[in-house]
Amino acid sequence: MNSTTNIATTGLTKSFGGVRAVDHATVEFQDGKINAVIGPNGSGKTTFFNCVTGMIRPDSGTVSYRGRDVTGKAPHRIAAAGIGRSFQLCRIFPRMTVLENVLAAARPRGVAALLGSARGTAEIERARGWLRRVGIDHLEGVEARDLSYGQQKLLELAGVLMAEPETIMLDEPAGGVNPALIDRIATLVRELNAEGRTFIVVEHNMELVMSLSDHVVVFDRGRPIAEGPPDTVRADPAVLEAYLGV
Amino acid sequence: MSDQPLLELRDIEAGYGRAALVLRGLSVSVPAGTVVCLVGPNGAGKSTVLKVASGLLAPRSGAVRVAGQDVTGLSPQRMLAAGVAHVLQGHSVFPEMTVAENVTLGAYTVADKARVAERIAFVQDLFPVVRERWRSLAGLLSGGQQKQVEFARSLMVSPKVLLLDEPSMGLDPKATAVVFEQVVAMREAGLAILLVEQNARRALETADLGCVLDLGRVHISGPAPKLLADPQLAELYLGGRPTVTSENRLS
Amino acid sequence: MPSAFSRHDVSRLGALVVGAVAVLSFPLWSPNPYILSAGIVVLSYAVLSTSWNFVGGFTGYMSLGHAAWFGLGAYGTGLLIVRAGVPSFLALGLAGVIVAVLAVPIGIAALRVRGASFVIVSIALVLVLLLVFQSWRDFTGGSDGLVVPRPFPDLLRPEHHAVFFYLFAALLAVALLAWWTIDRSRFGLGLKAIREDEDKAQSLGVPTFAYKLVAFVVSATFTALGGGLYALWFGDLDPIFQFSILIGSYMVLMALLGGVRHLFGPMLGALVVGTAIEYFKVFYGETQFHLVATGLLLAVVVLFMPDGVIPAVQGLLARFRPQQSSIREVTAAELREQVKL
Amino acid sequence: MTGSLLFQSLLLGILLGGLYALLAAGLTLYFGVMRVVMIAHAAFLVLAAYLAWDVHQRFGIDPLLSLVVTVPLFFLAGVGFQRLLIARLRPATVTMMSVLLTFAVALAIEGMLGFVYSGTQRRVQLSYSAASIEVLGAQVAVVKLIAFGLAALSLLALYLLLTRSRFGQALRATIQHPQAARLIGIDTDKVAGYGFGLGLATAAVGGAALSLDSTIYPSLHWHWIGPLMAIIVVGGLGSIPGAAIAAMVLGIGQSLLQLPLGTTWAQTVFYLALFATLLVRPQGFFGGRLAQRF
Amino acid sequence: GGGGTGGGDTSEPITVGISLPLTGDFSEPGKGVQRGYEAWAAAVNAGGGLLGRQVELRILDDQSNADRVVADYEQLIAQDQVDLVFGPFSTRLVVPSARVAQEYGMLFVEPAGAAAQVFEQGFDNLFYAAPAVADDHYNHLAETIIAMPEGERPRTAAYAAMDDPFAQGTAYGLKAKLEAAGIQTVVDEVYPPNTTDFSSIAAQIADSRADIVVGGTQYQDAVNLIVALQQLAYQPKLAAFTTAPTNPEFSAAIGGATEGIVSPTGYTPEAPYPSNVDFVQRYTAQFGSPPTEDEANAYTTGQVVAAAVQAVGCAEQGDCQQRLIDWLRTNTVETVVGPLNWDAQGRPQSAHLIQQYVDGQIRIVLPKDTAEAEFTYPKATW
Ligand SMILES: Nc1ncnc2c1ncn2[C@@H]1O[C@H](COP(=O)(O)OP(=O)(O)OP(=O)(O)O)[C@@H](O)[C@H]1O
Ligand SMILES: Nc1ncnc2c1ncn2[C@@H]1O[C@H](COP(=O)(O)OP(=O)(O)OP(=O)(O)O)[C@@H](O)[C@H]1O
Ligand SMILES: [Mg+2]
Ligand SMILES: [Mg+2]
Repeated sequence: MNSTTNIATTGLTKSFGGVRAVDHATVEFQDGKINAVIGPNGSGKTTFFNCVTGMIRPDSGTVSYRGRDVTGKAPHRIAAAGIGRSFQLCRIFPRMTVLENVLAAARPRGVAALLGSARGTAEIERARGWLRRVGIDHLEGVEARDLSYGQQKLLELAGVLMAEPETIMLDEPAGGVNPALIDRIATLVRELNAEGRTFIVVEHNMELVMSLSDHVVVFDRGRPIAEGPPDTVRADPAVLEAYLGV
Repeated sequence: MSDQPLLELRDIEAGYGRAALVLRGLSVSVPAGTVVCLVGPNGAGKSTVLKVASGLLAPRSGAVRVAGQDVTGLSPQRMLAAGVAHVLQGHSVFPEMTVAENVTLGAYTVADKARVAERIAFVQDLFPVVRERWRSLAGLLSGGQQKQVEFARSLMVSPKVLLLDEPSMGLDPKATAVVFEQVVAMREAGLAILLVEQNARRALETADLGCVLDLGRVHISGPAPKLLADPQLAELYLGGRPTVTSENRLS
Repeated sequence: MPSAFSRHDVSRLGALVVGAVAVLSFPLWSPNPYILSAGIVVLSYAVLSTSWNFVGGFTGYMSLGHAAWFGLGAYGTGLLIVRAGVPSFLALGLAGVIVAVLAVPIGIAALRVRGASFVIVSIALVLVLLLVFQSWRDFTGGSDGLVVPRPFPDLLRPEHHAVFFYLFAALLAVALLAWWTIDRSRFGLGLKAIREDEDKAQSLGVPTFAYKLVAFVVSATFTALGGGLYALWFGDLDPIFQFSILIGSYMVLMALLGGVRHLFGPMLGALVVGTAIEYFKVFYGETQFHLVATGLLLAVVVLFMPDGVIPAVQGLLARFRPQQSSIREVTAAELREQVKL
Repeated sequence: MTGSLLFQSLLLGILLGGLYALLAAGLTLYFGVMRVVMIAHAAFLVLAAYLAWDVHQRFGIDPLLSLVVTVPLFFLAGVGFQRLLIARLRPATVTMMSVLLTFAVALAIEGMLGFVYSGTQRRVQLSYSAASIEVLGAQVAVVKLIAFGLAALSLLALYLLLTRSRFGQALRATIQHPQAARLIGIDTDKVAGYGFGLGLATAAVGGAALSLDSTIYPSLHWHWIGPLMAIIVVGGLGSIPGAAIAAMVLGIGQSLLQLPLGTTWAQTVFYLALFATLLVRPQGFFGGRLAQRF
Repeated sequence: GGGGTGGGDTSEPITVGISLPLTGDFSEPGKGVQRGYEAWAAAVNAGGGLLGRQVELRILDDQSNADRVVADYEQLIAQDQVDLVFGPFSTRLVVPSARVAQEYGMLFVEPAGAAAQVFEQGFDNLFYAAPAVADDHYNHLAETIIAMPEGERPRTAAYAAMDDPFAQGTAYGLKAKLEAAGIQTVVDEVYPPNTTDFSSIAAQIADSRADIVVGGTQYQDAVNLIVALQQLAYQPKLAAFTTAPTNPEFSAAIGGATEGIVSPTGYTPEAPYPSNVDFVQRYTAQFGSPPTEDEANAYTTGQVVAAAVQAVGCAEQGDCQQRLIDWLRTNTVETVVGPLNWDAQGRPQSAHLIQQYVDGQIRIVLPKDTAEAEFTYPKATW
């Protein structure tokens, strides 16, 4: 591949007590691609995400982002470096309104900006824009905790996007989201990708994965067991055996 | 199928706190041995329907009947006694208890020890992770694993009416398959199943009847295959292209 | 909701003017020095609870132990004057700086834990300081207490009160201004994000620990300045009274009562509670009932208006406005039309 | 300082630690099982001690016998407390708000005691108050021994009830996911109420033990709550064994440190331990088994 | 200071402002002082009042809290415009309240602030209405011990004092004198007020096998300490405690083992002073039991101020107060605790008596001339 490396891990390992959540994972994602990470439940996808985004510290191995080593850096540093992520067990700010939730994700540029107003009209417009694009702008004044589960997932997505990350890691964005909206999210992802953003998406919805991604990595028991373009991966007997189970 | 539905919701109006109504005169009924699938956009009120049916949320008006008897506004415990079981959406394991405790608690109301043991063995066979991680804290399992434990927990009792809120969410294809197999099996066993799924195609393929819910009302309802075939419906609620299955080609 | 914001601004401005006038004119119409001194006490409470609210309101970390900073500020000022012969108000400033410096390591330790643990730690902080200041006789004067010389020895007591009334008012104004600035700033929004979900905030790029620490230090410093000013005014320090959990909890009570999410919440709370305490004392003074009364008041607040009176009132008003629902008023079909991707 | 003095202090420390352990266990129960920080625990402890004293004063009944009344009484009070007050708090904010609520209750109790019994310090005067038995050259006061035994027993009982019994499970389930708990047929209100009652019952026992060999006065509870809080954090919030061990260690530590440092400085051992814990192991040394995942 | 309420006119009562700890840590002695003041007011009014005007007490509760005590005197002087003020209880509260009084230029006679630093604050309006300051309470005992022949004279002493200016002052006053005489200090413990667990302190005292044990105590701490010492089977040759032994409940509280326990007192109901005889019978009639030291000191306070008022012939705020102060500086007042006069800082110039439990009765044993019984040493076992 001639495109540059986005996130790359070498020998990434994390175990909890007895469980090897991630086991010497050496993976490389390319810039400007839509990458999918699939694998059975408990195969270490989320843990992999957590290690990459600094939520938890890997036992061994390295994580690099665009050539810079970011292993074990604090989450906010990694976020500042340009990686945004959503959580599988949807995390939002329950007692803020939908709009504030998105505003809170806007990253101030420089210390000076810190004391500037958080409610600049420009910022509000951007926030509304994202809400519109994920289709919950009609809820902007509602307290986030009153949203339905799927609405909360969409809200989280909007927040991640508000931070304008270069690289976007989504953990099961389609889980619990209405199919019609899934299509819309897919379109959204494609557009943002076209704008040059890189995606790394964990998803169990095969239809989505196959239609969306350029590159698929398959995890099993914490190890990447196969990777490549969707079709080849889908055909891979190991994958059929470990994951799709047909 | 008996003429009298096992679970029946009549003209339900319900909402949270002082906020506006979520369900606005909604009616659904689930005969024994049938799977009724609720689909609809996020925030349509699907989960709310189930909460009303299981007593978590008392309706402002309307009636809930189980096997003909009126159980409107009863507490969840009473509902369970009446034979209604509910698997919540999202994550509802007891995070700081072991998988073992979680699963056994599923049979909290079951006195008969032998039966409990037998069910445990059964769910452990269904979901390997339940056996493998028997002693670890449920909260530490992966998202999908937790969902599997939850489903396993719900299998510990044998209710008359089962309310499933997106049981396949976050499950890998294998586990999803197992879940739907169980749904089918339970239908065969004569349970009335009210299934909420965003994985709508898969669900409708399993279900007998489908209801499309929006703005707290049932918009369209009918035999699942018909709904699957309806192109406009597919575009609005099911996403992607309508699937053409053997059944609805005939019709 | 831009309309809401502007409505806020207007009401705030109004409250500001009225409040300022009411406060500043108080010494003129207060019938006698005693009432005036009572006014000073209330004002000092307002300073304390507003300072507390830098941590409690923004980050949601409940410190029951803010009396620690109050005491440190008071003793810091007193000791600088008595032991080092520093001029009164310079000592006050220095004490503020010293406490700010102290607050950093303590904050680093205390802010490592959240929720309940933090509350407990904050309580422990007061208790340990109480023990230290009681035992370390040769330096702090132990439980013989410390007598802080008056900054204006030649002022008569009533004039002395008036001066300090305005000093406290000034400090309060500064604290309020600082709170307001943070509240509307990105920094403030970051802090609130921490209050809601710390991990999530961090994953969005908020340097949570740094943010918390800054808020913590600012809060401690303002509290300390309040304490120092109190020391200069009151003159007699005693560990038991400076490092008492009761004072710390009064700060919390006042802030909660008024509403921790509101600029003037704590001040309002201080007004109510401060007066209430005086009142209870006058009426139940002979018995311990003033404690019961305070307890009941706190309980009522927590149970029936956990967000404070201001939101409670706003909530009431909201009842009369058309209620907005959280569900779409259009079907997916229409929505599909509206939204152009 | 002689060896015999060391040994004497060690014994005293152990006896003291036992009482700390029981009370800390109570606090742990509230927190570990229902996320409530019960500031009023010590206040109830003092209340129980006062009742014991009062009963002894009026009818000359031994404080130990008063348990027969106070324990069930406190259990009921606990149920009421949970159902009427704690249950009203928003689940999301229960930890924070419970701190304030229970603090309020503590104040109210202190005030009531002061009102009814005045601020005077009280002490139960028993025939065997001054009695002591000799153990390897050291003197062990009978009253302290009884208090210790009482504490140890109830601590064990509590532990077994929570870990072994079906009730214990239901209790934990209830707090961890109320909705799910109700859906599997647990009467969450009842269970949570009983849990709280249990906690207060330990306070009743502790109170009787306390009244045997200590002076009581309305504001005494402040004297206890600090160390207890420190203990449960050091032990690891929510872990009963942790609380018990920490209580023992710190109790002994305090008693021994009194020799070189004197009473006042010795009390700081609790808080130093607390801050050390924060720096070394914020989740506490023994418990802290909270499932933390992203 | 305020303008005063038309001094001379005899119709209006003279109001006396007082703040006392009726609740909180010091509520017990606080109530005692209150009884003393009331007894005084009753006596004065029965005798036709002061300057022909009735006396009226205005008593506030300061909850044993310094902030409150200041607010109280502020209220009494500035708002209620009382004519005179009497002091509160406990050194802790005396200092702040004395300052308020001073800044309003009021005379401040107080029944409780005995500790050294009270007199080091440069107050020119303060007088302590008792025979001696804390440090001198044990003077007679010290002399007696030091005078003992080498053989029976104690060699080692253990001291335990509450961290309270007064209580500690008494014990350390004695300590200083004994150490000077070469009696070795083997234990010296200071414990915070409200300490309830004395087992560790007791353990150290018992372990030291000190000949004599001295407690700078209030009430309950003494009881606890003694019980703890009993539990450890420690038997000193002499046991001296401040305040507690004079308390009627003391004997019962320590299981009757009082024999030989020593305590200083500034007052004894048996004292022959004329006003005392009258006081004791009036008080006993009013309250059913003879007065103790707290009541007596309060009564004394009243007597002192009354004397000044009678002599100067005024009782109101303003410059009258300075005249009262000046008079007291230069005169001696006959009180229930004997004749009192003061130095420039307000220190009384007399000494305390030493009491001891003899055959279950607490008796004056020192000094010899006023003794009601023989001073016994070593004491019987407890
Ligand atoms: N904090 C933790 N403590 C203990 N075990 C953990 C922890 N986090 C993850 N695990 C274990 O690590 C393994 C991988 O978990 P992970 O969440 O990464 O799986 P996943 O691929 O995201 O699964 P899913 O598709 O269900 O989300 C699981 O077996 C899980 O039990
Ligand atoms: N606890 C609550 N308080 C207030 N409003 C709520 C609450 N829960 C849900 N709602 C509102 O009720 C509506 C229906 O919620 P519900 O959870 O039933 O939707 P749903 O159909 O289950 O959506 P999803 O498919 O995303 O789960 C939503 O608009 C939501 O905003
Ligand atoms: Mg995952
Ligand atoms: Mg739902």
